[in-house]
Amino acid sequence: MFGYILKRLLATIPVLLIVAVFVFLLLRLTPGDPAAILAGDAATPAQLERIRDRLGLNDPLLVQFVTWFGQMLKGDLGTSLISNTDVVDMVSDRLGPTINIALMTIVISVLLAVPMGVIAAWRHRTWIDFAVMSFSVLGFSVPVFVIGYILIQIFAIELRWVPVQGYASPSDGIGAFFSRAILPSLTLATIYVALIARMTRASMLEVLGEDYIRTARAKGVRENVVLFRHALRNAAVPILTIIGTGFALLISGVVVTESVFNIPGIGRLTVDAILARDYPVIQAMILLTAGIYVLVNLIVDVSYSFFDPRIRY
Amino acid sequence: MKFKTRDLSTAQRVLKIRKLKVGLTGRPDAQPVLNEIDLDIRAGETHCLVGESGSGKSVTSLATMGLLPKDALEVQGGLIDLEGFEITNATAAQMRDLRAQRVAMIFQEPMTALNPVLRVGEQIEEVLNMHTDLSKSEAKARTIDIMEQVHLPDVQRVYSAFPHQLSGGQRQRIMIAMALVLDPDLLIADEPTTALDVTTQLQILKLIEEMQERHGTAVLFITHDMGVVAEIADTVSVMQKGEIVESAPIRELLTNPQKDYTRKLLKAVPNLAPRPARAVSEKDAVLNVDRLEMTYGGGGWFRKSEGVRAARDVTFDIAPGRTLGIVGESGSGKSTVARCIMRLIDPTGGEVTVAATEISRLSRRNLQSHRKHLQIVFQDPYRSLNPRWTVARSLCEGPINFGTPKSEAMERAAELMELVDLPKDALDRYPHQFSGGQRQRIAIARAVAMKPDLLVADEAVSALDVSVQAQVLDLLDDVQDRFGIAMLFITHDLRVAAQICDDVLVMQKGQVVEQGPAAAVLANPRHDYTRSLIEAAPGRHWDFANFRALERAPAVEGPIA
Amino acid sequence: MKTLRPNLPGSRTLAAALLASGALLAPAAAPAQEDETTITAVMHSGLRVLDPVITTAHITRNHGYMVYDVLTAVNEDFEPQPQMADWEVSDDGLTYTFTLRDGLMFHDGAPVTAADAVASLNRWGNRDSGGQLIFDVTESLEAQDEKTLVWTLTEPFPPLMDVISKQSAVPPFIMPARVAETSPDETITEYVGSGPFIFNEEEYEPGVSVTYEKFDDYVPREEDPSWMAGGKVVNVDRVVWTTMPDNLTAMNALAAGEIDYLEQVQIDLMPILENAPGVTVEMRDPLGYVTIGRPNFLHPPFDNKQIRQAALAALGQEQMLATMQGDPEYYNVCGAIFGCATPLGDESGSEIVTGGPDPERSKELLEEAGYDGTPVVLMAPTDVVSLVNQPVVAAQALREGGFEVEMQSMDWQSVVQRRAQQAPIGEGGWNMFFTNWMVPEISDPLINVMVNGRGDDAWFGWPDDPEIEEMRAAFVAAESAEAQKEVAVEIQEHVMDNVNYIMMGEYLIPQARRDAIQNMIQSPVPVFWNMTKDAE
Amino acid sequence: MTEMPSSRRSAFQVLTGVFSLPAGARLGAGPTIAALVLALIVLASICAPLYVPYDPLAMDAMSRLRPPSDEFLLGTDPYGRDIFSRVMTGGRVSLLIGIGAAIVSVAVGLVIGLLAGFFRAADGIIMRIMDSLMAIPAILLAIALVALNGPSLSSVIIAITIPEVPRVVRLVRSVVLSAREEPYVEAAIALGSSMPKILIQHLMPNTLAPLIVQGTYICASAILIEAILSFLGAGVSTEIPTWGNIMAEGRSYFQIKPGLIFWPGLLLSLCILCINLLGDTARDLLDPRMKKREG
Repeated sequence: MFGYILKRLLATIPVLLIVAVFVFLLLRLTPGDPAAILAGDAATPAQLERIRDRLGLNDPLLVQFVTWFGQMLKGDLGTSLISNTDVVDMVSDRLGPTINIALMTIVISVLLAVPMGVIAAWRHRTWIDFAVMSFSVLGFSVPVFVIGYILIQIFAIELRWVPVQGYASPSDGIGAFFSRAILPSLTLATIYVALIARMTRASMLEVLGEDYIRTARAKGVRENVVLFRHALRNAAVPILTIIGTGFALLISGVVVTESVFNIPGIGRLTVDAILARDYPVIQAMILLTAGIYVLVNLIVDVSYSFFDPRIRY
Repeated sequence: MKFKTRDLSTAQRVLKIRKLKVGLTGRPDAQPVLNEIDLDIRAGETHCLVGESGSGKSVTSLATMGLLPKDALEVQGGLIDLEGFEITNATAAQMRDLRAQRVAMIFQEPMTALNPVLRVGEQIEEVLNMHTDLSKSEAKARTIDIMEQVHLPDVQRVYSAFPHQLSGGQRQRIMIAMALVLDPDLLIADEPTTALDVTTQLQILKLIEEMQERHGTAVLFITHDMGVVAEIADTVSVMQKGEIVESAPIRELLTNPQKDYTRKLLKAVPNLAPRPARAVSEKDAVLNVDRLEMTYGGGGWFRKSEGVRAARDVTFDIAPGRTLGIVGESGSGKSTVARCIMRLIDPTGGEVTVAATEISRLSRRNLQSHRKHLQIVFQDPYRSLNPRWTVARSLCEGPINFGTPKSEAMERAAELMELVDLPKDALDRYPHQFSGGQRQRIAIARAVAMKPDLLVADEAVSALDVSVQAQVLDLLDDVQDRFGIAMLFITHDLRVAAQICDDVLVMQKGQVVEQGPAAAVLANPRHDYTRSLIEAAPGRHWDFANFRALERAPAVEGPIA
Repeated sequence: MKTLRPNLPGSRTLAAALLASGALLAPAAAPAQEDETTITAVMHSGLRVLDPVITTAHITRNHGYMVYDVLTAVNEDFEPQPQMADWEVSDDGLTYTFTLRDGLMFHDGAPVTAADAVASLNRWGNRDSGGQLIFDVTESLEAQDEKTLVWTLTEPFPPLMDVISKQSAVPPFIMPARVAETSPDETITEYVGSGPFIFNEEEYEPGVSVTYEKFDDYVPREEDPSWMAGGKVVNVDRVVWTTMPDNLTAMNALAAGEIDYLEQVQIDLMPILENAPGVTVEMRDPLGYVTIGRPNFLHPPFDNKQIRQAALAALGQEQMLATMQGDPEYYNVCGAIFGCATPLGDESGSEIVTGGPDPERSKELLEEAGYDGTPVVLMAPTDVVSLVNQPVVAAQALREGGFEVEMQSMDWQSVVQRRAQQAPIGEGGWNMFFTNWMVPEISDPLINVMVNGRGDDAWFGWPDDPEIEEMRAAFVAAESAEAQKEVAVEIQEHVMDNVNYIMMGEYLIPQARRDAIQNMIQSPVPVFWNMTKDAE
Repeated sequence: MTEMPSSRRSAFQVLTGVFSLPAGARLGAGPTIAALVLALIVLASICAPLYVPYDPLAMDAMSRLRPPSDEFLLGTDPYGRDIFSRVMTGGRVSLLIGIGAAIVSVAVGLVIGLLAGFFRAADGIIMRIMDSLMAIPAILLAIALVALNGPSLSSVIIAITIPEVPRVVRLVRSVVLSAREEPYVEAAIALGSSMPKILIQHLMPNTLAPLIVQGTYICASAILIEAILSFLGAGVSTEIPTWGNIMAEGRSYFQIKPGLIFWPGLLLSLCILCINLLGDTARDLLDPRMKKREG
């Protein structure tokens, strides 16, 4: 088991390395010059050149990469070209909101989606099934920000139940946190629910066709027990898988949601950084998100064995 | 051979099926799947339901359990009376109540029939929790007890094991325990031993019989294997296309079948008497296998086994026109040998010489040209032809690979269709338009099209019904005579081996335990394993094809291990 | 990282799960006490650069006025006034003597000395185009004693006070000498000023929010405040600037009372605020902004004067401004390159653009110039609200005027980077882009970088225009306001003829505040001194 | 991801399999309607130039943000451009992006996937790279890519495609890996067919059904991603109207002019809804057991 985890952790190293190289090259090829951004309107070419030198933007790519990578291994992600602040601080400040929203979203999604999927599969080809499926397809079909705006319009502006925007960390009080986190989470949840519900249904349908389900029924087991004790656990693995891979979707969603609801999370940080060509920040963020993604999926894989004894590492 | 001859006419009737009609859901006028069948089973009776695939055996059992797949099948008439209780119009709740208490069922695939994520103990106990209000401890005690009754080893451990940690036989024992824990009056066994090796099959049959005697249960036993029927049945019903064609006590049916279909069925059943061996040819061997060895290395995400020795020190050769059978139970390594010879996998040791060329170490490219010397026919007729290709294209693929012009290849294909007696127009059709037997013929034709020196038949008839099986075996025989092909015949079924092989080679756990002329090996086996195999073969004393006992009963008489 | 607070609810609940995770990861959040007054303001953009000398970004300049103080500053009549210092000019106009007033103190408690001022002026002079002009003629700049610094010139520079008192783009903010000694090419890393507010470094989140606290030891002047001059009396304890992804969100937040102040209101959206209770929409800055188009003199087609004129003819202010602003209340057709409401403002020769568009005239000019259809590469930012419209409108107008136009969309930072490229079009060059200035940033020939004609050393577009350089020299030399004005008019006419840049007119941006916010002074730069906040 | 121990299909499953119709057959009206609606939208978009009353780029400062009227069917946007004309024209580009992305990513993914699936040597490297690509959130990658080669139509399509490719590769690869175990493939080997021949003639056809399905999903999500990119300021140049950048431009007018988001949003959502529905139907019909829609 631990051997396996170790193995997997090692396996992530090349992945992250490739990501690092990829992102690094991508950025260096991107037009956009932090020096020009720093220098501002009145800058002369000479000044630009001096600033580029200072930022080390004139060194050969390889040199730049090695220096950056070396520092990164030492846990030093550099300092933002634009704001001149330490990237690690920036990120750690911004991580909280995103993680919290993401967690809340996942919890909401799973609580909603799994029962939806199970019922849809159980009542296969009935109106319930149709309703669930339509909803989930709809979830894929509406842009996140549109959903966001609609929710704001209804709950914040018309009903005034919750604030229009902003974020409060749970340490400022649960109430404050929830009132601000609920709309973003719901916004994000729509697509995630759709995804998980679909997969749950599909997976359950497959499982419900299995022999051991028939066996259970032949034993005179009650239907709810058949669904949740016998079927769901067997259907779990693909569901977990989708929760894992869907995490990428979640991150993408976060980027949008954060700018709709004005949440100071890593999503906005990254987009701003990209638009401002703030290389160290972009590199750090993409590596971080990639790392998180890989980690989440590792956790997912490991959790398989908890649901399915046949899977042992 | 002794049959059961108990008279059960006085025993109380457990199941009474009358004019039962089952058809496609919502399509009452379509060809019914069960057409007005009648069936009676009495307490303590074992009633066998035999028939070829698609004859409606399973549907009958599912109907009786009230487990017909709703969106596919429905009862369209008649009645199923279980001790005075009418099942066909019972509510879901009533049925749940009935199951496991008064009627229980065990299934063909013990692996898939047990929930892989629940401990087997729990799965048995669940029955008790559902139907009784025993306390946790009582329930457990009861479970342990029944598990002991079905002779599971080390019950405490098995209790908390997961299905995949048990052998096929043990799983089936669990299924039986689960079915009988509330000792129901009727036990339905749907091909319970088909997926098991002969030796295990024998034990399970014994177990069912034992349990039946202990609990006085009536058993509805569904099978396609006449041997099994001969071993266990009191009475037999023969099914065909959703109808019961004949129903009689076992001896009567086997000695004096009334209906043609029954006769046809029985005639097709091969018996254990070895075929008369063919003259040993002087031509030197087409295939020499020398100390062949195959070890599967570990690696791969989830393969726990580091280096399984699937085949060890296998040596034999085959002369043109002769057939060597490799027999053994699953996991004995017989298929591995076949795949090594075909170079579908690369052997880790030894030599394989085909048509005077050593091929076991040839590179893929160099191998190409030697492929035509050896061809293979696979077990599963449904997967061995590309579903997207016409028969013609499949037949021409090989020859064209070796430079035969298309037109010529087509002509050849046409001839071959005759050879395997399929209509010419079959060439333009697709595999799914054929039955399993026909597909297997096509597969054979495809192999023969290459004019190979060696034909490997890997369980080539195992997936087929007996009647079809017989035809395909004849075809192989015929082909062999015609082209003098040497044949390597892989099978787990001794009867089949007896029918077709000149020589037999018995494998166990990757090793050859005995080899020699079929007659010798089957008539007086020297190795215990071979002997146990033969002794386990059900109905081996009976010559079904001739409706009489086998005068020269193979192997030693006496109590079966 | 913040540590978990006590009194957690049952650890099984979702709430707790989130609380825990959240609290563990929550950025340090210092909750404000009830009794202190905090003003939450949404500014026009996020603060990312903290060095007001190194960039001309308005938000950074505004930050500068919060944290730092200036020696002198112009009032709303563009007249230099003493702020930190009084000054005297020798009769020959060669020696300027500044005397720091009493009570000036940095946020770290150290007194402000003449030495600090000298260091700060030097660094500024290195970056600011106006400053560079002065230092070209500077004999010496030194601190005579703690409070006095003397600036000696080699030749008279009459507008010196105007330049160092200017409000934008880079005013000479006074920093401690140790900070001011930072190379002018590197951003400062210590943010200590002597201004009315203290920069709270802990709570600073680049691009998201920045917090200022009242500097209790700040000694304001007696005079009433006027622009950056006069007494800077702070009546609130904290000022928090936050950014909002879009104007709509900000407005809703203001309407909902989640924020107190919104620096820029998108005209079209004003209806939302107008019927919101407790909110006032108003003009803070009557001068407003100008929007301009800048041709690239290095490459065809705009290396040809006649074609530049054609462009001028093809474009029309009314059309452009109306598209940007909608409501005529908030724009002002104005051909004066120094702004219509400024002392130097004059509209001579601008009819062609104020009256425009005149596609026919444009076509004629192109005809005469023998325009070969070389496409005009027009850089169009997609992500800065106040700049998206101009290129779109311009592209349309130029096409109607007979131009081939290739509008290249990109984010603003790409524009900023591309406009610095002198390379030919094929290799990442450009022909035209648009930008905005605050009127005080273009109000005279020394401040206005677009009338710089020094070729490669000139502002992006690099016109090599000796004539205009002579005129600017003449402006510098001019003794009297009248004389200056005359030169200014010449320059105006020259620019309209040579099309150094295209004045697209003035526009105004209203601000919005909760009614509780009172006594905000009128100024191009939003300032938070003098401002009061009543309990709502 | 983890391979599951796949249970052999037992008599029972075959039985039900034989008798039950393909799921699609019972979805009834759903797909039909979807197909019609989609066809309608596509047609309307393609023909847009023929019937839209105004040039979608023609601005009129004097008639900005007009309410719907006979003159302007859906009113005008902040540039005084006719929203109706823009929305209908925008459809073309959005659909183009969707279909473009789908075709490109499927084509590229198919090739790479076949190679990975068949040549063990290449497999390791290819999949590592694919994993890495998948680990980078699609949106971030796309934004960066758009920033890289400017918000032209092609670069947006590329930006959307690249993150999709790995999923296609995985799909193709898994299909190939399972198909190459099929006896008929082994038979082909025994018949001396060359690897390329087997790859193209025996294995590739297996991937088509799942690819068609995957393609529809990619098409749908591409249209969606384009919108999101525009929203984040990294979309197609506003000179080329798309549903996405019309909405993006309209975002801040949401309250005073909901039409700017509503109409393009409605068409876009409808469109994607239909494509997804058809995708599901196709999946049910073509391959009931293909349930994985890689996130």
